Amino acid sequence: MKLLEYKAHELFKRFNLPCSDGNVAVSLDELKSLKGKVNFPAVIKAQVQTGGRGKAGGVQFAENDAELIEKGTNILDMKIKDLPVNRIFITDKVEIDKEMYLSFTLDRKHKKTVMIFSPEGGVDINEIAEAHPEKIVKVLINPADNIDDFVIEYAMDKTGLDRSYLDEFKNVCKKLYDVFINMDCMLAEINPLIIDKNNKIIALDGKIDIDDNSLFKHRDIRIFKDEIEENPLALDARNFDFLYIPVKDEGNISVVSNGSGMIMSSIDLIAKKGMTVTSALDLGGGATAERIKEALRIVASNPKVDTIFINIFGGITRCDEIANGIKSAMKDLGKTRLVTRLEGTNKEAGLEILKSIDADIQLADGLVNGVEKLAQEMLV
Amino acid sequence: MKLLEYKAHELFKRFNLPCSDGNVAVSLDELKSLKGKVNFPAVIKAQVQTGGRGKAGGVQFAENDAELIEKGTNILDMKIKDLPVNRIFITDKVEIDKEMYLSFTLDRKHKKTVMIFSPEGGVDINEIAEAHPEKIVKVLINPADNIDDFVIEYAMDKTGLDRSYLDEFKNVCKKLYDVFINMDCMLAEINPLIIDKNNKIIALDGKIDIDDNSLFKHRDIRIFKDEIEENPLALDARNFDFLYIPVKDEGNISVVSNGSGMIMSSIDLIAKKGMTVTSALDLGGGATAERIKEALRIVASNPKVDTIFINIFGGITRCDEIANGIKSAMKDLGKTRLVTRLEGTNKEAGLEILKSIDADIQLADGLVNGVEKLAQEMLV
Amino acid sequence: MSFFVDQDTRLIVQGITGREGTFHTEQMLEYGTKVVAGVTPGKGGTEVLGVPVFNTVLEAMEATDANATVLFVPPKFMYKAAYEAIISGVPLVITIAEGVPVHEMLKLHHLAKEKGCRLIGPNSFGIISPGKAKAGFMAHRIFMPGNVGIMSRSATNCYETVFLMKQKGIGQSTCIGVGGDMIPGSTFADMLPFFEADLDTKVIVMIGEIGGSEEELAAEYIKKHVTKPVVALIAGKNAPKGTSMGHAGAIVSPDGEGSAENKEAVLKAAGVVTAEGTEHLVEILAGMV
Amino acid sequence: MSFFVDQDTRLIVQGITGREGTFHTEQMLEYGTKVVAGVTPGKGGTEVLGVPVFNTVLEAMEATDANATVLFVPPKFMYKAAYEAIISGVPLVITIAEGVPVHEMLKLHHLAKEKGCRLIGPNSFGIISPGKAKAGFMAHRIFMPGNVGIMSRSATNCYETVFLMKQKGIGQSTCIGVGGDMIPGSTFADMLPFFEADLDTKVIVMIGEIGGSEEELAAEYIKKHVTKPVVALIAGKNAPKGTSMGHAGAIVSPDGEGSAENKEAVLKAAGVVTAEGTEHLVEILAGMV
Repeated sequence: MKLLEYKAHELFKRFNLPCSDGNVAVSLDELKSLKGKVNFPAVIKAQVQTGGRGKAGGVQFAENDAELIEKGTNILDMKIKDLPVNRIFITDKVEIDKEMYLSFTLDRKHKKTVMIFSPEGGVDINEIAEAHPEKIVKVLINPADNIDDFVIEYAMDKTGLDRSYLDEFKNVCKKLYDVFINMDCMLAEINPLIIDKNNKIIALDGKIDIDDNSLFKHRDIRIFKDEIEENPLALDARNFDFLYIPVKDEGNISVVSNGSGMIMSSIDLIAKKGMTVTSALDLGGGATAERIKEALRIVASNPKVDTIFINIFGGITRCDEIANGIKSAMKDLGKTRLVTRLEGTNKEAGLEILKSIDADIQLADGLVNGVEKLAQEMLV
Repeated sequence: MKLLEYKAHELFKRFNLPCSDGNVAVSLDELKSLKGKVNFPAVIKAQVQTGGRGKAGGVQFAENDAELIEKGTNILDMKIKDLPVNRIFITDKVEIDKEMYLSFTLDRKHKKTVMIFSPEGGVDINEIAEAHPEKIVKVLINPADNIDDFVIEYAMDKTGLDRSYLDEFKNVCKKLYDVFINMDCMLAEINPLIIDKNNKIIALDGKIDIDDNSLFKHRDIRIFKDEIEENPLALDARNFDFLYIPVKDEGNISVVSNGSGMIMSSIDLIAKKGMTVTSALDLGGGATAERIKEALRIVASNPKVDTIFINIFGGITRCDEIANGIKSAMKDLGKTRLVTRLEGTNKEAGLEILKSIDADIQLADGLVNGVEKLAQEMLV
Repeated sequence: MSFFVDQDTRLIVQGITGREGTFHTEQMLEYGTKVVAGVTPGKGGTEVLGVPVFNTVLEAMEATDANATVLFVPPKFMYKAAYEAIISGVPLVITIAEGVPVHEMLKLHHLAKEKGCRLIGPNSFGIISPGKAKAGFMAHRIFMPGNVGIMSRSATNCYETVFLMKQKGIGQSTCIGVGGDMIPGSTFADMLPFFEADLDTKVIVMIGEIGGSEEELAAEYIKKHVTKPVVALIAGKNAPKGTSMGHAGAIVSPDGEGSAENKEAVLKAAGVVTAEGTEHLVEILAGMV
Repeated sequence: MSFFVDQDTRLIVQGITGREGTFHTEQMLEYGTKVVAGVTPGKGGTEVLGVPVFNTVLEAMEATDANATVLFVPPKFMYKAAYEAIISGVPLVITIAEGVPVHEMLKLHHLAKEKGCRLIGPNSFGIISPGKAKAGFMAHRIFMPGNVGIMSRSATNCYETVFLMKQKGIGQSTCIGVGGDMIPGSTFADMLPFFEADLDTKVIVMIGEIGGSEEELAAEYIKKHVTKPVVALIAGKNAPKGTSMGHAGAIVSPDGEGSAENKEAVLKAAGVVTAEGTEHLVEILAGMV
């Protein structure tokens, strides 16, 4: 899960990374209560799960408490790319001498941690890579190891960062690496990592992406997950241990299946026939009739969905359970069309149940046949 | 370096191993000052670098302060195997239900740590191995790893130690492993590890042997090294960075050479000719005339030595320096006979110097020839 | 040591006393797999379905001379259990759990390689050599013996494939779930030398998907060292960038790394036949064996 | 990667700016060794004897394509320097220092094996291929080219041997100091396959000594895999039990483990000719080559 800036900042503080003080406000009352706590000039930044907030006016400066309240309220009232700004983050405006980039992330190919550093920063790392490839250094680190001094020195030597910053830079690297390892991060990034007018290295802004599968170890982070989840259907699905995947905005089909591979295969075949899937839902293993009903309800509640493709290859999952689930969901589904492919345990019993339902359910034999039926349905 | 019992006990306390309180005394005054600090009944144990103190009367029990002082003084006046008892260690007399054995040491063959456990203990591990081989379990541990719970459970299961002791036993294993790793031990042993009448596991007596080469990390231990060194010549040699090796008590020859391999080769050839080396001294690299002189003085100061075999294969060491050292040492050596073999840099100059000395110095060409000359000398 | 599971496999089930562990032990025994020991800390000395249970893998290994282990333990305990198996010297460790923390898998991946252990999974259905033995939870009734070797990141796509193969009378030598998580213990490229050497395998099927570089690394290996025909399927061609498709590993980076297009191009360049879907894949196979 | 040091060796000297490092760099350059880089943290950007100095091994490797490193660093810094070299991917790491803490060597021994690095020493004189190159501090003038491969725990016994060999006109293909400390990075048994495969080596000499099990493990390997004649010398036959003979590794356990008697018996059973001393060893060699 990607943390919002203020939450990343909180982690930086917790792991003693050098960064300026920050305050959060969600309302005018909270803004007012910050009086005396904020150092001016200050920066007010919208906290939203999307990029481009600067262009949208989501970053502003305040010279005093009055400006803070005026501009803060202003930002709290904004929407950025359709997302409401529920929270603002206020920090010191720092005098910047140099902007740099530092991150730790995974290298899937080598199955190692990779440290990425550039003495050029402040913009996206891909932009730096295009403009100054020679100013980016990447070093692989073995997952079980600490970050060694020589790795840090190598990064400095390669990019020409002055050795007078050795101790401060080592400190920042080690602390950010601590965040990366201890918080089970997919990405721990400081951008920009700045040198201020007093030659101090400071983490000005950061991105943290934490491995969802590790959240059982990080309960304090776990509770923020729902809060920042932008898709209510995904939230709804998670409560039933389903995985809801938004695919393409412009589609009208939803795929309900058991297993990630099967979902991808279904989407691929559907796309090949010129149709567009807008969402998919993975049931996981051993779905009961009751759970099938909930799954269908969730995907159908997206008004764009007019057709559901149910593709079940049952091993432990029994086809008659699936069919009963579909039956009991019918009254909630309205005009939504169903194309159903059942295979595996109790297939015949399942098909009998489906045939008994007084509704437009296309039954298919096999995945390819299912997609063909779906194409026919679309022509209707 | 092998620590005396009281010092091992101090480490056990430092690493929070469960053990009873202990007090040390070196004199009657110190014994008197322990009044009120000792729990009775108590055990008084002589602290000497040798085994068999029990048979020699070096372990006694005291029921009260008066007995403590009487028996303590008594032990402090003893000599055990010629070694004076300079220090006694006083601990609680514990009611023992069961005596066990636990140690960590090196397995040179596998280059790993080996944990050795037996629910039979109190005697030497080799005796246990002979009497109850099935009651000893050995497990290898990778040097870079922590000791895993499953290793400890395995040791319990294999030896049949009741699982009700799991938590306490884990605690003792982990703490002793901490001692082993953090103190750079060659051996960390608790024997006996006892279960007392209250079913508590307690470390009653321990042996700790610390890697001499690690002592730069353990300054507090380093200072005890000289104190327990029993051989004054070894101490004398160490001050000059020489290594003095006592070989056989009954010999009359001392070997002075540069390099451990060369010393062993010399002793082997000498023994093969039926002669006996009593000591050897390793000069190390780059000996100066002044240092050679000191080396000869040290080995000659053992009254048993009547002949010194000097075997130098010089690379960086120059033979003329060696010869000058021998020359200046002559007046200190009295009747000690010298057989000298020089080889390498400035050999000829060295031989010239030796020939100029008005004394009984046999010169040899090669190691085998040197040993032959030594044999001839012995016949004189 | 082959990674194949067959008559010579003497299997440990870690987590045998759990619901899943017991159920699948029964299934595996029924299929003919020699399950020789179970391990559950604290349950040592008991029995499950006649299989002796030990507290530690070390003791199970010593007592039974086992040579493989399958882990039916929840993802949050997977690291500890797999670590114990690797350190205890089990040469083949098969992990089932889905959703193991990535940092734990990174460590296990290298640990296994360093200790000479073959680690399969996580998020794997296991390994089956149809008609011989299985170690895992796969629905074994749809498999049948034959000479196609399959390795798959996805369980369901593999099931669909073998189901269709059976209809055409084509069987499998060995099927391996390399797993759908982001960091597999063993990769496609790690499996290839074994399939290449296996006398029972005539054709190799690789069921890959978007995300990561395993298919590209396999292509590199195939080009240099594989003489047997390889047929591949890449699922997820129409998945949106930056979104996981359920499998933690099935995610195309925002910059396009791990895309199906690239994988298919590289595979084709290595002489691999690529299929559009499972039915197409099986049609290709029908023309080959 | 052979562990031999020759014309193709591109050597890093770690600790090049120290007294010993500079002195022996000069000696090695004089002997024809390609010393391509030095490493001393904090001295990067300078030069020693025309050799560029870097702060890190990683940078030295990248800048010079080095393939070996020799460490002239004090024992207390050996662990850190060797660790850096291994992690940075240097395939051959030669360590000179005597008296490295045992626990540090235990870790390095396994780390090197796990990372596929050949670690030589500590307490080693290095490696020399007479007439070609040397990496270490050995007095190279006494060596001469020939077809005897020597591996030795002791520097002085090796010197004595090659000195006597020269008098008889017998030279060496490669001489390796495996080192006299208790835990060597590489053992006799590790070296044997290379000597067996080396076309320049006709006879293998093993100069061992009391303590440890390396000679026994070598005997096991020789019995199974070595076809070339092996001549061995075991020093320390008359050393007292439980006392180190100077080399930290040259110590017979109080229970007799590591004794010369046992080593000689096992070696003889493996078909190895054992010598009484260095002169005897060279006499045997004179009858062979």
